[in-house]
Amino acid sequence: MTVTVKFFASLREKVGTGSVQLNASTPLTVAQAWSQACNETPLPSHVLMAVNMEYVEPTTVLHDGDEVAFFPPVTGG
Amino acid sequence: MTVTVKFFASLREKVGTGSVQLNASTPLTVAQAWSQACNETPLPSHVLMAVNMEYVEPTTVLHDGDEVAFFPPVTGG
Amino acid sequence: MKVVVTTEPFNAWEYIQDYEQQMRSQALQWGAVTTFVGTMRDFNEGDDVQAMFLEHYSPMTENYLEKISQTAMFQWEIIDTLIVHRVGEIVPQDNIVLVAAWAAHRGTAYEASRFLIEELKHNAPFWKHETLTNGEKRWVAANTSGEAQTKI
Amino acid sequence: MKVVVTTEPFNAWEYIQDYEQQMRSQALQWGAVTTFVGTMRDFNEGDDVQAMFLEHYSPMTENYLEKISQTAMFQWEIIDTLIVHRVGEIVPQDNIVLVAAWAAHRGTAYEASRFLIEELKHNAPFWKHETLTNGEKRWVAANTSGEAQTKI
Repeated sequence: MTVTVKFFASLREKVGTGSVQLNASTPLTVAQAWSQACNETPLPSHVLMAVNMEYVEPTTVLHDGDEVAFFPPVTGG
Repeated sequence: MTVTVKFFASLREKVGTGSVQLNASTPLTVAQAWSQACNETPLPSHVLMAVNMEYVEPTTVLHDGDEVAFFPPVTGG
Repeated sequence: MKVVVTTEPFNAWEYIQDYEQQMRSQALQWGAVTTFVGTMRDFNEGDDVQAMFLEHYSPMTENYLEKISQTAMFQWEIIDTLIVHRVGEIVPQDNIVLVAAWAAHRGTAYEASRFLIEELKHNAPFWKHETLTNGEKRWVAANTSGEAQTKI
Repeated sequence: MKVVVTTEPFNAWEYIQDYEQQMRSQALQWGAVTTFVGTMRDFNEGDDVQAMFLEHYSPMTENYLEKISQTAMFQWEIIDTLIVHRVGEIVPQDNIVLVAAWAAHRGTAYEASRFLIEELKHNAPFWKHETLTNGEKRWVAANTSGEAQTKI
């Protein structure tokens, strides 16, 4: 399966890219997608995450074609 | 002493006048001013009152030249 | 700080905009403004209302609105307040009241503007007298929740 | 119900006025509207701020704002809601956000509009990136009270 991983704001700067494609032979959770995209580091506790633009938990399982996004706490308004 | 007594809204209609002058030889309280202006009836509990345009209690003592006002619960806004 | 009691119809949004122009020198200090606008509806207590007369006790009304504005300025860290209230003959869709509070933070702006409208509704000497479409006239009576109800 | 995320500066009061014109057919139903406007200040955490870039995650942002608008419509008896949020390059005094809730009663209008701004501030995917007058650039960090604070 293939998923798109996106990073926003300060997280995009730290990771060094706004978007990567991940390929996996077995289903990935959101937390596993983070680790695979970020050099096997664990998912930090303050990071927010969404799949197909809905908030999810780290244990959510990804499907082929999903867009998973990671971003810092929001500061709009 | 002389005081001006004013009535507003539904109270003005019930009393039948918007304003009366009261003359008294001894100091009056607000409640006494009501009774003297309103045919010796007691002051109803829901009526609001002000002296010189500040809210007061029925026991407030009036002074010569004061303007005392009686009115129903307010409905602005 | 500004309090206006007027017999003239007013456009709430233009009023706020004009007031902000006047306070432009302070503009960079504020970050948040909460406003409330109350408009006359064409029904009340299940009856069609054609018009309303808003009586008030001048200048006690103006004094009272200035007093609560000052209280708000002391009680919260707010930058400015604006209260506009209509009196006299009013028809449905007309604005009755506008309240605004400018502050550095949204919580303060919300609390101060809510305080102003609640104090106004519960204590400012205004009285509504409705004319129904069927010709009947009646005083609107207050209830404890602060929402106007009609006493026939 | 309307949600707008825009790179263009907007006049909050004209926006509300225009929106009310569009909903004029419903006009006689409402009696109360509470609005909140958040404006960019020229200081933050004791530093002079020259400009800001507001990043967002489109269309998750728009989806989220529509979702909370619908939640508000279900949760309270409100007639309509409006949310406008600026993104991209912003300078001090520009409006950042406008939230409005129309209802039959003031309590409902206050609660619904407060719900919208709190949900927006805590969960809508926007991020502020400041440029200070001294040239330094930094991300603004959220704090638990919901008031934006700066992480250097």
